[in-house]
Amino acid sequence: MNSLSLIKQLIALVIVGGAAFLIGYGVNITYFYDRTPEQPIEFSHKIHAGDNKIPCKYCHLYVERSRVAGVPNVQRCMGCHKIIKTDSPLIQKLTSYWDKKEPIPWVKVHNLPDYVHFTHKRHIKAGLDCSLCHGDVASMSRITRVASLKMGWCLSCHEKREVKNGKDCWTCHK
Amino acid sequence: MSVLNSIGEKLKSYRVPGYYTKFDHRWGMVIDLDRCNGCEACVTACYAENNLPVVGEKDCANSRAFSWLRVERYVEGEYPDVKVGFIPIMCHNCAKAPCETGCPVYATYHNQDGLNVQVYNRCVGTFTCATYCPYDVRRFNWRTYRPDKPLDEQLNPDVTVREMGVMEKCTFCIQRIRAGKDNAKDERRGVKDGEITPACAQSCPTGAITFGDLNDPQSMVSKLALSPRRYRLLEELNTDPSVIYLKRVAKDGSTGTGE
Amino acid sequence: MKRRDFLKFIGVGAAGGAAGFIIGKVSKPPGAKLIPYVVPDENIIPGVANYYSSLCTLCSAGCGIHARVMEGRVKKIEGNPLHPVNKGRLCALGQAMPQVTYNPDRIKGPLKRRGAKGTGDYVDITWEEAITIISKNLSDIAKSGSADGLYLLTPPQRGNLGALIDSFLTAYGSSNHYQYELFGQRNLYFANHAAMGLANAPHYDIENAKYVLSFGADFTSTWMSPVHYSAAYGEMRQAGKGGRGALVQVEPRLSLTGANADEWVPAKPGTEAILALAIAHAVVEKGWAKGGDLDGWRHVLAGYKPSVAADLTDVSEERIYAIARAFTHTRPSLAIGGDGVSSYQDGVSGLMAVNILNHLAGNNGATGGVIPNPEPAIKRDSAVDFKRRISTLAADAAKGKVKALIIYNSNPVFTTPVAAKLASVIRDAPFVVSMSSFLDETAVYADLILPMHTGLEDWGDDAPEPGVGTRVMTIMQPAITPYYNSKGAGDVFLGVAKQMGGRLSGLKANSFAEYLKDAWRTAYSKDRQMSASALTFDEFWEGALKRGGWWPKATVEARRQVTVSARSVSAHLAQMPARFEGKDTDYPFYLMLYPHSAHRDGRGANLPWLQELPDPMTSVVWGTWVEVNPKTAARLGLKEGDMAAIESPSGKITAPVYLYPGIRPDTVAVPIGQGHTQYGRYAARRGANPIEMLPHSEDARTGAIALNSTRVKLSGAGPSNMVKMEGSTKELGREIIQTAPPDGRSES
Amino acid sequence: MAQQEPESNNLTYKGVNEDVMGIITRSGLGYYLLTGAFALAAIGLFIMPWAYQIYLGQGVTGLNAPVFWGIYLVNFVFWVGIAHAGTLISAMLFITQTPWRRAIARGAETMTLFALVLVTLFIFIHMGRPWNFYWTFPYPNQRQLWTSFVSPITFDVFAIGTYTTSSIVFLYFGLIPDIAALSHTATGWRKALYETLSWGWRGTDAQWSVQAKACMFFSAFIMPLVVSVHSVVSWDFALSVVPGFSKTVFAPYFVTGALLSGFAGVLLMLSIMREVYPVMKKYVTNYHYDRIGVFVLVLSLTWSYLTLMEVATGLYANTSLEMEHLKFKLATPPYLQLFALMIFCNTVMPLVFIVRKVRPSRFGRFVVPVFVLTGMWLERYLIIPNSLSRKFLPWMWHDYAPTWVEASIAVGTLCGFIAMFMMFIKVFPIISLFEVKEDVGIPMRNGKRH
Repeated sequence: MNSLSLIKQLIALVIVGGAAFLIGYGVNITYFYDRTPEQPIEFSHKIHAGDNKIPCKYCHLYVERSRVAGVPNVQRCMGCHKIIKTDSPLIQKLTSYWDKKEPIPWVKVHNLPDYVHFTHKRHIKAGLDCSLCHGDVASMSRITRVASLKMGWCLSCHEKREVKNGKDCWTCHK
Repeated sequence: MSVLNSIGEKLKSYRVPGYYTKFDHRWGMVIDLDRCNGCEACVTACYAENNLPVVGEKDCANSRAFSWLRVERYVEGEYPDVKVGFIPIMCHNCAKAPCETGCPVYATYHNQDGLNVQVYNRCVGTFTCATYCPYDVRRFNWRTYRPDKPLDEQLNPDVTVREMGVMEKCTFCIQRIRAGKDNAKDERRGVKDGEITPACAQSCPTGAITFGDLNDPQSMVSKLALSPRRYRLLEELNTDPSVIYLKRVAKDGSTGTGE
Repeated sequence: MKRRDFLKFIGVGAAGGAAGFIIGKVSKPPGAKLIPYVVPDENIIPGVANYYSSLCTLCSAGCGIHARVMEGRVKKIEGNPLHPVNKGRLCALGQAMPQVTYNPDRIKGPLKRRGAKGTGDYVDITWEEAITIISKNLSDIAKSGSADGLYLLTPPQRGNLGALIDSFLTAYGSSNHYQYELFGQRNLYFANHAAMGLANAPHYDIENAKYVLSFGADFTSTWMSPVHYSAAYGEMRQAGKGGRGALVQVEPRLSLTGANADEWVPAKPGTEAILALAIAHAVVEKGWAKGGDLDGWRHVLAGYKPSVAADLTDVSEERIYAIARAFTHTRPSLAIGGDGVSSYQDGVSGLMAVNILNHLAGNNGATGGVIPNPEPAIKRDSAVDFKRRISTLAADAAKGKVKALIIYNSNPVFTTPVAAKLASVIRDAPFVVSMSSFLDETAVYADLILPMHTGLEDWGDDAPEPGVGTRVMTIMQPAITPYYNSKGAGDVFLGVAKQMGGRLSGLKANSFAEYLKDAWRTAYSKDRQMSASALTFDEFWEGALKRGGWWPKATVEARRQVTVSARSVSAHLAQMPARFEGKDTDYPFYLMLYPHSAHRDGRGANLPWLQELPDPMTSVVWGTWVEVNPKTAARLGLKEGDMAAIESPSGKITAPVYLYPGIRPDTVAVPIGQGHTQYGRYAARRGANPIEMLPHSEDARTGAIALNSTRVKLSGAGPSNMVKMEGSTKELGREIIQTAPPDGRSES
Repeated sequence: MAQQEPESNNLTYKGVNEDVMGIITRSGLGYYLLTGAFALAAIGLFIMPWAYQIYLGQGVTGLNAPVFWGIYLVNFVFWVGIAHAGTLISAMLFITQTPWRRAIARGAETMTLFALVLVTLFIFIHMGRPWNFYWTFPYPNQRQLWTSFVSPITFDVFAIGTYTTSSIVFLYFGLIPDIAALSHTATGWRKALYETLSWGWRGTDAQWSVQAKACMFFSAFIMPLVVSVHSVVSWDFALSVVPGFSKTVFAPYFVTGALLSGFAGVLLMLSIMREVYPVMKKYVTNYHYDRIGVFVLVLSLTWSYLTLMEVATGLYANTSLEMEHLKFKLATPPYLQLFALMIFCNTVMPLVFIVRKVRPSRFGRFVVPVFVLTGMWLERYLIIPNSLSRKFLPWMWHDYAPTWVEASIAVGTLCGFIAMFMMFIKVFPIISLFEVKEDVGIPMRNGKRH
């Protein structure tokens, strides 16, 4: 077969390139989403939960009482960091938030769509360990998402643990 | 072949929602038409509780108002012998629901509480359920309805804001049922009668609406459901609705509408 | 294809894919944020709702509410189950409270007028500036020696805010606190005071009554305390306690309550009082009356023989006797005089006639009858001030007496007839301050607009009227921090007092919350019933905040017997049948105005939920309509949905026709509530305001505006776009609403 | 009764090849301009309004609370009906060895194919969230969820899916020998295309035998589908409890109606093609019109009987539900007039086919099928939105009127149908070469009849 003419070849190349671009984009946002987003302060769970063995519930206050676990309020951070490591630049960043009485805009790593009903309370009361879903947070210097948080992931666990009505749609949907 | 076998095994665990043989509860409602005065407080309560959007004059004119619960009024006779009757109608959560057979994707099915639930995010919008519903209680998100800011501040976080193209309906304030069961579970007990109230029953000024578990013979609804005045709407269709009406009492047996 | 070409394609594809991948990575929208509290609130658990007991401020019934609050935002309003007024229930208007707070048209901060009055051209100022402007103006007026030129217009005040306002005015040197509300029941207060000596509204014990004879009282929808009376109605209908109570409704247009009545008596408009007196006549004549002085009553009722009344009222003689018999022989029975009889130029007469009925049947003070209320725990200076009324305000303004006018939470320009000229009073007043959350028809004429907290953001208290036969005090507490830069009315008055000092330095409280607590402390220390409920005031206060107020646990109180004497009543029976503006030849129809069930006097029209709430009797949404009997409409050639011009001697509006079988053929009815020219995006330029076409006719004794004293004519005015929700109202034998005989036998 | 043979006068293999190739290649600029115009109309009237609807939601339609199914569903049922004649003519008449089907079968099958494209499209157009259409297929998924096999909509997915697949396969199997024949004479891209699509067909006995077996198998397979597919479509309605929908007569009623509209569609299609390509007059003759006319007549009479049944059973039931529904359909303007028009179109108009002379006349070829198609569209309109306007609770009775979006999409899809058909003609033979050649007979006999 003859070699394609230049113009036809160009058009074909543009089409192939464009399609590949779209596929690449789609693959990225579907499968390679940012599991480890950058946070306003480089908070290290490794230092807090790992090295210093602070229990999760010390900072994530509401996990046994509410559907949300709750990020620690700035006052709680300052409770220790008024004294500890005040010379570190990161702590000074924290202190500047505290001085301005501004909340720290943490980026959500574990986010669920609006139509999902999830409650931490129920899972903690069922005796599940935080690491089951959140991974070995104690070894993460920057928090990263290990679970897919997709429906199949939820279902497989509910199935394995034989949760009562655990596979009923309205158990988790709202 | 082992791959096929494993797929086969996997498929065995696939769900066909709604085919429960035993139900934990059967939530039901008794509406006393002799008490109901048609004031529509329940309608606004429903709007507030369930994030129902306001569609505006134009869509209202095309019968697209979102009221999951509406109060129908029937008028018989001419002046001066006018008889008026009111009847609040919401989803009847039928045990044999015609809508459930319509849905191809199990967006609506019967759950273990005897509720005819709607999984909003599963809905693809074939309209079949709404067409099949004899009570005309299903409402559709014709557009993306969002309240003007900052009216969205009062949206109930327990109820999702439905997307465009999705069918929705009353589920007896299922978020309250869930919260009630959750509280009971925290206290390691069963749900007590009267503990869970949907927004309409809670607001009803005349106390016409009673809510409870029809499976529990001791519950208020079960007792009221034994009233000689009981009847169910369009019962001849054999939908087995969970909403039971108590007949309006006519003073001399002749006033009031209907037969 | 050549190998080289193939490689080229592979290369381009790979490059494109990689570029897409990388751009997907880079261009990703920022993820959701987690915003922690800086300092945690001990009471708040994110994701868990808190409930605050408070007070519904949307009408004068004074229901107790629970505000459901999550993360600092009100999510829902529910009735307070402990509250004796509404017992956990709530009406549509109350449910819509969050929409007041989060209304997109709320005024976000204090405003000062820049353009001409009425144009709505304002500039933002700070609260300090606003308070300074008021203080300066008031000081100037006081210095010029005309302190009495400060006029204050508010709705009737029953709580400590009223006390604060009154002490402010007294200290300042003015006595002009006008308390106006369109449905303020001034005639009812007057009639009950004149007949029975009651300062407060009595409690109508519908719950225990077995025969309720209501003269135009739409008590399950809008009248007085609709939620309380609806609850009572629900109980009355239950056969449990000695049989199911009956309800007979006398009114020319079937109201929501009338629609639920067992009997509808469509008396001719303006003759309801005659009917009541004829029934009384029949009672006396047949010897069914209770109590003495029968001769006196015979004398008073002499002119109202049922045979004569039958012609005037359009109600047959037999029916009058039948009602009289049922009313006196069914025990307990109760007659209620509502807006239907009190909205004439001589509304007091009708209410007097109803009082006579209750007296003759022995219902006053009896269970299931009219129960006098005890004195409220908050002592007010004056109950209802019959001297200060819209007409005197207009007259004072005409004389130039009004130097400054402060209008709080009231929209008189909308709720008074054009003929009352309130718009020009407010426009011409030298200094007008509007304390309102919305830019309404009145606020648009103000020099200064002070955005008020809504009921969910403010402190306050209330003694509900009518009470429930017991003393009830409700506390309003802020459920959320203010959403906008608004203030509470009490804080404004205290702020002005602080800045002006001098004669106002007596008002020392730092905030209204403090003032309120002090007032309660005083009441607690003086009131033995109050202090009996707790050991210390702090305990009492904590408990009251939690419960939503204070009311005695035991609901049984000593009931005073009240009597109505023939002599005291006869002076107030005049002018029957009622006079109407307009000759019946030119204006063939009686006009009936009634409050829209959700918008009431127009205050709810800016709430989208209520705009979209179908009217219970017509299912019309987003607009006004005029109810016309189908026969009348056919005679006039009007079809449903046709626009009709409604013209009275004093004005003209247009509204679409709704064919309403529940109205007399010689009457048309229009709901009040729509027709706003201002008041936000949902209310403005929607429907028509029928109050516009009323003459300014007041009851001479009370100053209540007569809503039903006009005749109108009707003519077609082209097509309209009336929106109603109903398809058909005919049941077609489908047994949708089934009925049973009263004894509970199931019917086949 | 002696069958009248089709007049295949003086046809030769070569002549047939040339005629058919001529239809494919020889067309003026006007034809392409017209095709382009229809394609543009499809984009402007269908694609763009649809995009508008997907963006803004179903709110742009006239649908409302009780009337959730409007003219999208009407069009859906209408095009399923159109799709039926193709199958009937191809499969049923193939099995019964009816000779006059040969010249028209390809055209009918093509019509089926494109009608099914529209059917599928209308399912998606009427959906609230068409981007989730694949949720209606049972496939392994992380949600571990089947589709509901009791839902008539799922029946539809299977019925339409099966019908579309087998129609494509059936059409393609018939095309293979023709494509191979064409590949000998074609040049340029056509040659490449035909060579690829003919799958190396050389016309060996073995190949012919397999092809014939396959066609026979698919005929037998598709034949029950004619009945089942439209029965399933009717169950979308009949399996509900809605008065006006819940009728036992619906399955045969819909199948009959579908065949009636399908035959009318074929009739109109053939007539137009003959006008455009006079060469086709050699193949589609008065005899064909005669046969189709008889079919239309018989189907019309059956349909009329079933319509009478539908109305009469409602009247006989005499419940408030049935009576109000019938009152709305038969006695309320404008539906009263539309119903009368429907009866005129579907019952009165086809009666002219009783007269044999009318069948091949211009009137019979053009006017009657247009009326029948209109009438059949009206029938679906009077069943679907009209029944929903008068359901159980009178309070919720609301009427329905389509908006410009719905009307535009209805017209736009029709334009798309025509454009697709016109393009198809330019690529594939619209008359089955080998089957017509079977009529012609083998060349040695020199075209003489035997």
